[in-house]
Amino acid sequence: MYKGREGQWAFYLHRLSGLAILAYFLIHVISISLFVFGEKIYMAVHGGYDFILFRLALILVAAGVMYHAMNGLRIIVMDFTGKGVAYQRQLWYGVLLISVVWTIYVAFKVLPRVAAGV
Amino acid sequence: MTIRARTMQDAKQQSHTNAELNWWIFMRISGLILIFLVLGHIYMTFVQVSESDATFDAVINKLSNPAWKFYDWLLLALTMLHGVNGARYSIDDYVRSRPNRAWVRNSFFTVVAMIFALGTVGLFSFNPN
Amino acid sequence: MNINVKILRFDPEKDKKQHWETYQVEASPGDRVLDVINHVKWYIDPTVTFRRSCAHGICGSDAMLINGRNRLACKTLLQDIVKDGGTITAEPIRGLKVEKDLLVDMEPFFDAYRSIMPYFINDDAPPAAERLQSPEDAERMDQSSNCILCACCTTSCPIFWVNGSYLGPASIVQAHRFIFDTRDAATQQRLNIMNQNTGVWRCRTAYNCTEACPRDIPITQLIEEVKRAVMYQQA
Amino acid sequence: MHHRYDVLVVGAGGAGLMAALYAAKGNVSVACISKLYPTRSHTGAAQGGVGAALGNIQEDHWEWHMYDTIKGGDYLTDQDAAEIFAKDVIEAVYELEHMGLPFSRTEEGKIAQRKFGGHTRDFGKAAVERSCYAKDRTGHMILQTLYQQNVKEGTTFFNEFHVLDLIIENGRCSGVVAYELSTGEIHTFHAKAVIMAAGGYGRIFKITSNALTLTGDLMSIYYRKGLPLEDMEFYQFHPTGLTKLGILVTEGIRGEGGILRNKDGERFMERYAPTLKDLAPRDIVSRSIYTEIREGRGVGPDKDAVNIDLTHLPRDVIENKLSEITDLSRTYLGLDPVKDLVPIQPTAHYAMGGIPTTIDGECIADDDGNLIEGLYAAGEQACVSLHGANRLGTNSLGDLIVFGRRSGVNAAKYARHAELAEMPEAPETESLALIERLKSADGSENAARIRKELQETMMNNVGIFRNGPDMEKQVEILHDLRARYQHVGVQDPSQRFNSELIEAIELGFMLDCAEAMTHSALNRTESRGAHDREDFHTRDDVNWLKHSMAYKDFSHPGSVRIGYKPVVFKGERGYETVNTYTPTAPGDLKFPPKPRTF
Ligand SMILES: Cc1cc2nc3c(=O)[nH]c(=O)nc-3n(C[C@H](O)[C@H](O)[C@H](O)COP(=O)(O)OP(=O)(O)OC[C@H]3O[C@@H](n4cnc5c(N)ncnc54)[C@H](O)[C@@H]3O)c2cc1C
Ligand code: HEM
Ligand code: SF4
Ligand code: F3S
Ligand code: FES
Repeated sequence: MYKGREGQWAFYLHRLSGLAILAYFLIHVISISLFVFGEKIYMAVHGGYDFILFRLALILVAAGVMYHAMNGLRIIVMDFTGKGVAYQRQLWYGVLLISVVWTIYVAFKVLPRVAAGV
Repeated sequence: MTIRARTMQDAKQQSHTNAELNWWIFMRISGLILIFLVLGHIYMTFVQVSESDATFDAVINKLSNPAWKFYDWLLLALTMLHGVNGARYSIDDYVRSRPNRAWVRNSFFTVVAMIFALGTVGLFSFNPN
Repeated sequence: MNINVKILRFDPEKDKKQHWETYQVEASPGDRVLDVINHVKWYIDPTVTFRRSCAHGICGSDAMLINGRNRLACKTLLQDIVKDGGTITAEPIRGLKVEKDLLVDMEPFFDAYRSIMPYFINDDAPPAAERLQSPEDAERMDQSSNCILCACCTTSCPIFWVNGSYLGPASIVQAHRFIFDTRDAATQQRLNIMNQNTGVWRCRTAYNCTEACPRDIPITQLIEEVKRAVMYQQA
Repeated sequence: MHHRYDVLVVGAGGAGLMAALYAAKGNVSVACISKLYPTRSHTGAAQGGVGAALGNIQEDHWEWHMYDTIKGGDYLTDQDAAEIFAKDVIEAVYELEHMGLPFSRTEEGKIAQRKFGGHTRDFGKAAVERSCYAKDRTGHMILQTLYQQNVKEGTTFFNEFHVLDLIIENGRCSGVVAYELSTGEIHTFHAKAVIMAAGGYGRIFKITSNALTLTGDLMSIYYRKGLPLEDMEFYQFHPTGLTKLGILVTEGIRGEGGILRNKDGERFMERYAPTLKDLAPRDIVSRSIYTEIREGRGVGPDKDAVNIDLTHLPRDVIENKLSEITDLSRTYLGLDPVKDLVPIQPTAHYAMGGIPTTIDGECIADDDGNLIEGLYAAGEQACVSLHGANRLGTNSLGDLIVFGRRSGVNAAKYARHAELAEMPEAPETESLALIERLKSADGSENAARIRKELQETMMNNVGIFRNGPDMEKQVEILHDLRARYQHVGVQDPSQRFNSELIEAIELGFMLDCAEAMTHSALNRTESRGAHDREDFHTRDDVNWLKHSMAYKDFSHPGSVRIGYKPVVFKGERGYETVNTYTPTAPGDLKFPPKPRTF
């Protein structure tokens, strides 16, 4: 593996998170749209949402979205200001920090519910 | 489309559209808007409430408000365009043989267009009664 | 000190695929990686093949993937990358066809270079003496004109590895050199070349290029400047 | 494979690229063959600048430049060459600017100039700003700019083609034979005119500022044909190379105010050159440094260096105007010129001698000035006798552009009218034999070892200070090395990119250059310019105001016959300049030899 530094990993993660969210999003749209076909089918599919692994994975999706969004902001700042390029490393650490804090917050909110089965 | 410009002439021929520039700008603008839409959506439907609260009735309730309808549709459309264009970048980068690329790209676009149609129809064919 | 030199070897006349070979070399910490590889070639295995010329980082011949990063072998000192008893690895730069050992086909790289019209264009009759240019305007070209076309940047770019049609950071740096030259008259054309699928828009700001440049050119910054220039031109 | 062009340029450094550009303007088909990618040529390493009397900072005149060049060359300079040069270089520099070269600028927006060793105002009164520079990477900019212009003009390049032989029959050159590195194939190039511009041969010395590829190939090829090499005893040691490595620290550093200091911190140049001090010509500064070292005032672990002191200069001068060398000393010595003294020692740098040419670049075949038809040379490898016994800093880049251009223009002019000469049957025979011998030799000797011994012994015996006994010893050593060279065998059997083979071939070329140099130096029993003999301390204008011409002596293998050629004082040859200046009548200006003090 090429020993790139922050920028390389920021890029790979951005791409990976973007594609992952896209995949989730497409599935999500399909499943939501199913209510066109009536409550039975909709609830049959949504019943699956109770599945524990799925709900844990959703935490990851939330994490990915936050990373992608914050790093997207970092990219925009870099694109339009010279300072953004100069401080790209610091910005990336900021992005990671926010993502981690957010993920913990989400987990903190969601995990008890998962455990309680609601 | 992604032909390598070998000479100045090639390059000139290829450079007559602003498509890539426009997409580039679109990614940034849509990204900015999506921050609010997507994070808001996640917060409201996942963090604040449980997924299992998204029952049929709950969805029906929410969508009876046109503002939410618009919110959801914007979310759907922007995310779709933003995500699909992002995926196109990746396809162009990783699928390097020309016939394969055309094939992968076209089938991907078709599937996404169908999902988009499904989503839109879903949103608007919805009638609270 | 004693170090191991691991070189990724490939001779198309006899090998099916690349393989590592390791040589033990006695060296001193102030030696350049190039000295060590030369030592291997001169006294241990003369078939080791690579390019080199100036030996002090000005000709751009000896870009290699050394210990996982693109660098010039002649501008990398052992003391900065290895300890006594340690190992250094040398691989050919990526994204270009390996011809033999550490030597790659540079033609695609120079093709991309040539496609951005890397030459001064101004058809107005020049004055008898020099064209005037303020020191500040001259300074605009300071960073970009420093490029020695070593390809360290382009071959460290994760986009270029997978997508050879990307013109690459080196070409963009060269374009920048002319785009921001107040005396040059072909800015529009070059911006148009940059404004395509294979141009600046493929850059995903991965910064590997900037980290790799042996001339310390802030490449990503220059690419961003070109992106903005294209945008404002079209606006 | 066989190719045919009107004009063929060998070498893609500053001289070769300039020649190719101007030959192409002459409406003939041109190709350029180079063993390196053009932008890898060593012209790119030149830092300081190119000297031209633009007078952008202070009043300056080409006559002053001409005088400095001649005096700097210790009066061995051909004065017609110096006159053409001093005039033409002004326009040539403007032309580079018009090609887009990003020069540094003065406040008014003109090309910036700075002081350089040996360049003075009013015939030696005081140092003058004459060196036009682009930061401290002028050579890099020249090389890039010229390559760019060639890309623009669509010049045909054969990159990584190694020229092995010139095809010369009956005093007429009809092409070259080259080895294609990527395939191992031999190509013959048939041409009406050939311009050689293959650079210097500093690699025969251990400590040198020259690239690993500067091995005197074309000089040796010329010499092997029984043709002369001129003034080979004059080899310049640049005073300031980074210790041990030889990497050049530009003279511009002294032009900007850097000071040489010995171990006591004394500014010793005040004792050797009271007027110009640190900016005296290179031969004088190099010798002064060596004298300091010999007398025990050196610095460093081996006391074999002196310091250059920049610490009194403003940080931004060091960081900006001298960024290149600041980077080099940080990278290689871990020293920061802003606050540290940087240890330097003289380094083998530039060949004043080489293939003798006329002021039009035509190659001279013998003492009487007969020419090889259709063969031209320019750049460091040629000897127009512009630099005489010692080149002034910045005059080489000027040489490349002035005489590169002249040879390009003249070769094209010649090629427009000339017929293609007959090619001999199988012109590649000798080159094939050379390769075959190296591939099949017993291999009991290692090329790298021989090269190392060559470099070390040349450094010790034919270096800055020379004397008869040492050089006679060196003659023996060269005999021995040459005998051992016969046993060098190439172990890499491959056809493609056989760099081991190339290095072995280059070693053969280097041995020739070393041989011509040693014999010429031994023969010249005086001290002049860069040629300093401990056993003949003074300049001897009565007996030695003449160029030496070294010929390979085929009747006694390994020895050299020396002939002579007069120094040109009056423009008796008659000439025209390429530019728009009206030339002064030939010989209007001449500078008779005077003692050389600075
Ligand atoms: C470190 C350094 C700093 C210098 N600074 C200055 C300065 O500030 N000012 C100044 O005036 N001068 C300076 N000089 C001197 C000047 O730069 C050189 O003398 C000059 O660049 C030589 O140019 P060239 O075109 O003759 O050869 P080069 O630039 O050396 O080019 C030689 C060309 O010949 C080709 N070649 C060689 N052999 C073969 C072969 N067998 N077959 C095919 N091709 C071949 C090579 O590929 C190359 O393209 C400096 C020199 C050095 C080394
Ligand atoms: C939430 C706010 C978002 C912001 C601020 C944002 C921002 C961005 C930006 C600026 C880019 C361009 C990257 C570049 O040019 O280097 C990008 C690329 C991308 N985005 Fe988003 N985005 C967001 C949401 C999403 C969503 C929800 C998806 C999924 C559907 C998504 C999928 C992608 C993909 C696949 C890419 C391409 C990645 C690449 O080419 O490397 N983005 N995003
Ligand atoms: S920009 Fe830097 S890394 Fe890239 S080719 Fe030029 S010098 Fe090499
Ligand atoms: S590594 Fe590549 S993606 Fe852009 S910032 Fe450099 S060119
Ligand atoms: S050998 Fe010239 S850059 Fe390394």
